[in-house]
Amino acid sequence: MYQTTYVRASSLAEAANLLRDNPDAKLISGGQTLVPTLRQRLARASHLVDIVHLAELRGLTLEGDRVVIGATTTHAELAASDLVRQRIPGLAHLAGLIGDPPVRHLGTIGGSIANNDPAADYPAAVLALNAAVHTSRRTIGADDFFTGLFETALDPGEIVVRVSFPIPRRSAYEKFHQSASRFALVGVFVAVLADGSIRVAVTGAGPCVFRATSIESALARSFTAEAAESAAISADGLNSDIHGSAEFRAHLVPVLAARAVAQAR
Amino acid sequence: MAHDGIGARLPRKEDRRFITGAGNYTDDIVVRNAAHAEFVRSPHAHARILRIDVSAALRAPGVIGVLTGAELADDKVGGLICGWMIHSKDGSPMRAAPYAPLARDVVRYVGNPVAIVVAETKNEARDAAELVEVEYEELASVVDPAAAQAPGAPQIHAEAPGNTIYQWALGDKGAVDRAFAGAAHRVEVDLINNRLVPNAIEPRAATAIYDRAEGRFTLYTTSQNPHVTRLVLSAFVGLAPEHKLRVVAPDVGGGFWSKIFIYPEETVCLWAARRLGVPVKWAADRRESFLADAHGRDHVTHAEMAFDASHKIVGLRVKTIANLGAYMSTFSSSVPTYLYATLLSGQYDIPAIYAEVDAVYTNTTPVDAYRGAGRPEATYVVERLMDIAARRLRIDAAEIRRKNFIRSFPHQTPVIMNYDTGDYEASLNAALSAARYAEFPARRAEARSRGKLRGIGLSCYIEACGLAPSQAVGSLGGGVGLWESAEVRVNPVGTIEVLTGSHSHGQGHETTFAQLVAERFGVPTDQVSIIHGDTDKVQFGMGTYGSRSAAVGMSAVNKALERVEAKARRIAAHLMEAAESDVELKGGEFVVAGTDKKIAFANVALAAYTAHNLPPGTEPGLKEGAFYDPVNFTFPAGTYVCEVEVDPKTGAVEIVQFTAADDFGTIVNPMIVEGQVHGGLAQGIGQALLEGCRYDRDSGQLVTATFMDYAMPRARDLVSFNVSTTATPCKTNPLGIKGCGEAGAIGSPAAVINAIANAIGVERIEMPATAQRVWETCRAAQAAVAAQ
Amino acid sequence: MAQINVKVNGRAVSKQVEDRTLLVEFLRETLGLTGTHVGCDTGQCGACVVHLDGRAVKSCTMIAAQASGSEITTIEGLAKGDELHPMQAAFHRHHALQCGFCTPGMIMTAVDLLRRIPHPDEATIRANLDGNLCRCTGYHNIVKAIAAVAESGAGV
Amino acid sequence: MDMTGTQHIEAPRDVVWAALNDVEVLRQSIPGCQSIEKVSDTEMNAKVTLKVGPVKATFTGKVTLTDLDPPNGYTITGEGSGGPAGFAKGSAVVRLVEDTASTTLNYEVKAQIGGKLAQLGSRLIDATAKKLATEFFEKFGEAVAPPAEAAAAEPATTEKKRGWFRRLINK
Repeated sequence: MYQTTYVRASSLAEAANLLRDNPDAKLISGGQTLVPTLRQRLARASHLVDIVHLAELRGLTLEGDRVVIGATTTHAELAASDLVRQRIPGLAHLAGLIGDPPVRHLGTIGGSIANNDPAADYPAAVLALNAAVHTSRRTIGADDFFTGLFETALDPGEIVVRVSFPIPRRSAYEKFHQSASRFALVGVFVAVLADGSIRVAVTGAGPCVFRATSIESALARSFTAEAAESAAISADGLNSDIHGSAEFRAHLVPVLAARAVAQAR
Repeated sequence: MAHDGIGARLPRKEDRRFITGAGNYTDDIVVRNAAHAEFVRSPHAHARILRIDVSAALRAPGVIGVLTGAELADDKVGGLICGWMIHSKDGSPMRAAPYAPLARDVVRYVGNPVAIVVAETKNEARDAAELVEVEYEELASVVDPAAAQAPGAPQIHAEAPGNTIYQWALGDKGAVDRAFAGAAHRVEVDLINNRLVPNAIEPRAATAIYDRAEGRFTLYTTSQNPHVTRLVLSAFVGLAPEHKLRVVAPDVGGGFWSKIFIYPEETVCLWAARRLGVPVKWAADRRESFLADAHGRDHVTHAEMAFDASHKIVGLRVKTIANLGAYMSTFSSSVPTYLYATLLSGQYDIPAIYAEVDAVYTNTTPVDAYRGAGRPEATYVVERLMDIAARRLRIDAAEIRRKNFIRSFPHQTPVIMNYDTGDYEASLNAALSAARYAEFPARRAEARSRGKLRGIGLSCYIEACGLAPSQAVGSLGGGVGLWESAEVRVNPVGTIEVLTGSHSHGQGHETTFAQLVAERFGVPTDQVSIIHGDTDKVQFGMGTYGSRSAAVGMSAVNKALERVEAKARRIAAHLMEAAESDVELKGGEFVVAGTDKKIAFANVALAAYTAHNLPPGTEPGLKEGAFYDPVNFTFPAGTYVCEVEVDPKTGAVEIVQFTAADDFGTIVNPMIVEGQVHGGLAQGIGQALLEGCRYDRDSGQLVTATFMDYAMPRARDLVSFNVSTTATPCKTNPLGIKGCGEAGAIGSPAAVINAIANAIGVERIEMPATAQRVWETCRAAQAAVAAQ
Repeated sequence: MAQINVKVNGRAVSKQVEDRTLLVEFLRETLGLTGTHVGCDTGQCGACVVHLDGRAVKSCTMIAAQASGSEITTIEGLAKGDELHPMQAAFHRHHALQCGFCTPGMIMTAVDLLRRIPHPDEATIRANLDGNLCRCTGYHNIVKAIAAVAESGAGV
Repeated sequence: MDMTGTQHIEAPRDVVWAALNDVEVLRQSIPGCQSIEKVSDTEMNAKVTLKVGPVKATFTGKVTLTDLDPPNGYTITGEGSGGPAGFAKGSAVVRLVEDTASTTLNYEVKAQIGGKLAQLGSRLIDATAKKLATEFFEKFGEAVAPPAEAAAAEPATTEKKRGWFRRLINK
């Protein structure tokens, strides 16, 4: 790791100021992606601004018809939360599939969605559930949040504060693990929202999480595993690497969607 | 007294330090004023070094020195060696090119060390290493062994035209040709034995110290054979004569052969410690382990088997290209030859075998032995062929094997080996019954109702262990003898220290070797300590690999124990005024047969040291040494049965049952032996399902250089194994031990692949059988069925 | 430089280290607690697992400064004097270790598992070892040892 | 990794060809370009900073133009060393097809990375190369023929950022 200066932010404003004044400063919450990257010297951080201790980023609450999750909520906390398990079982299940237990004890939802790794799990839930991302400056809808490979709508210095999930009628997540990293080779989140609309989000398969509209339409006609599995996904533009070709990923999307439909509750 | 001799399931004596965090691994050792090393490595697969500028690095904070191949050459530090001479078919010696610890003119693989940076702290060394500027002129590279010999392929070493190191052959070509000509059936297969990275969880590390006053080096290092390391560094690299070089291998976190070889990094650290006048400490990070530890396997093979009308094998023909990487590592030449082709007879009576092996250089990390070393590759060839033959000839996979088993011993194969003993039918029957083989069809049908394809696969492996009779090794080109040494020191109070040239890095020698002493002398194991891994303590040894420690190392201990016992008996007889021939050692006491006269072993020891009353002409003390040179290899063998379920929609393979029935001869500690089998199985199953080292064909870049891309078997990838043993004690060593360390890795890949092929109903699927590969195979199989 | 105030194995420790110091480096190099190991650089192998405020974490995937203010338990702090923790005893009894290098992290993960899930089935045990690699044992006896502790109810 | 793509540009072929040889246009088009200096008509020295997620590396190297076939196309090659991170190479064979007042630019890209980047980032090579190539030709298209409506009217929106991968996924 290169030299850096660690700062434990005492407020969101202080963190934002540090980021504004130091273009090479980086936020650190769980650090489960950032620290290995820094260890490999693939990035430098003039400052590491730790926001994990900020009270305003904590919390896991029911607010009307939404579950609101503080940005520094760890995967383990979310997976174990009775509230989430009861209201959005697919989300709790997803959180319990991320990484491994020690990673889940530190990794946070805010860090994960801000990083927007193409194979991360959370983006699929945020997009499928049509969550709202509340930042230090504004609220960004899920459809607008994830913009590309490791890219989000977040502006420099903008910090994710909490993520607000509307409680769906049903949800489920199916993940096909990449066998080495245990990231998603393909992950499919299926949600039936309160208004009955169906959203299917796919991670791992493309350069960025995306909605599988062909599966959504098929499920709108018939919310069955067979309908999901019969929908075709084109391999064009999907990821291809040593772990899976674009064709294999394209094939897995409807297969996993069908399994998610069967699991959805 | 609890039985803790041979055969006892004794929990390990060494465990306590490991479970409490008190282990003493190389990187745990603190040396005052030690500086830290970082290696600058080639980012290119093949390039000419035009210029190295170390000036900026030298100015960086904390830097003590930056050294390159030029300085290494100035100091006349020799190159690394490959210690086994192989001759080609035409009689010419293998074309081994020089292997400089730091590349000077040309780099030949990604990760090839170019310079060492030594600084006060690890981070300073890493900071400074980034400031070493190396200008390269990129050259074309080749990483695929099958492409390395092609006309126009990039030339890696001037010494090896066509990148061919040797073209070796074993067996009677004419006999095989005749057998094939007259055969009723022939089957053939093309196989790739996938390249693996050993990945012991402890990365390699070294701490090198030079004592200027004494002119003496000490090297703490992650080694499976410290004496061989010392021998090579002394006699070939020429860093110091042996008496001026102490090599210590403390607790070592797994090896699987990868910590046998004498590598550039340890060598350079030792030299840098003298040149820079500071102790130098280095520990690889995992990415470096991927780049710099010798890889394993990497064979491309075409094999054919011929059968007569009654399904008896009449001939086997094998052609293999073995990738040895960019330089020839310590034992690399022997792996695809004498550790491979000599096992191609498997458990079968095959009258004629002919194997040709071409070894090639490529622009990849050097390849050497990895758990099993040649024998897994041989088993894979034979057992894949047997399965394909069973399928083609429409007979049961177990039956075709049974029909061809060797049934009388000793058995001379057409490929050098002489099997002393075995009962292959017994292990096959044990495995089939434990695996409920007969009931498999019902399980398959049940799985089908769940949409899963269930398959079962067998593998009847044999290996040659107990490496190895020195004279035989020498006649085949080996540069060293493969005996083992031991010394037994009985202290005046009767406690015993056993010094062995074997090295434990997980095998549990501190327990099993003590069990041997307990067995012979009736001394509790807690009064025995096993000392190993330090050239200042143990006079010489050949180390631990090839499942040799029990069969060879323990036989040496046994020999020394016999000598101790003989002297102790002489003293005991004298003390009890009895004839030596009437005195026997029983339960820790010497007794005079037919009388109640007895004396405790400890009292005899005390008498030996007080020396007040010894038989005339007897020297004081009780300490004996021995060297044991095996007269033959040992031949562990067994049958593995793997059962899988394939999800045809995703290609996911689940191992649902794995059964092993092994014949290891005499077993010292069944608990430890089972552990060895479990670990070997995990590595073999890993090879079959998950692990595959990949280079980019165009650029020669290593693209599986972390655990993010190289899939290591995890707990959830495996099942609880169903292991058992049958026994035909080895006839060529005094303890009847055959060895157990590698069997799991040798026998299992074929069992897994045979099971998957059986599930899908195809002949061929490559390792690793990843989800994508399995899915594609399922799809092709379905398409083929649909087309019919 | 960062000021690190932590309680390690019950002992308060206060040290200044470079900000870039990893927690595992702090434990091994600054405090000499070499029972915690480093087996990879990408957070997969789990040889470095320690407990941070009672939860298993990878000490190589955290800088020491992040841990300041916390309580840390390493493998060295698990036994009560000469009395082994039940998980340590089970690893010994069931031969759940060979080379011992992954063992400290494996034991710390196993203890954490049984604190969260006192009675896991075999599949749950295996799934909870996703973050710990062992190259020697094939996990067979590790799973057995953890199951035995769970059965005895002595896990916590 | 290999990929092909097409960029439609509302400008005549001669204008596009000239822009392909214009250092200033290249500077605006190369993603993360910090500086570019002309050494000759066909060779430039460049410094480029690439950021992919948490990874950030600065490459110094050169851009060369070969197989010049005015005004039909050329091959543009960039190769640079990212110091300890490794190195990256990319080339694009560019063919211009005139279509009355506009031009269709077809490209065929090859990319390669080496050293630490390849060892650690193999899963991202393809996606990153596609992203960079698409960005390069999009920016190039915009530089040659800015969209008709005033660019200022459109804020730096999410929609715009989404452009490149939407096109790739196009679901």
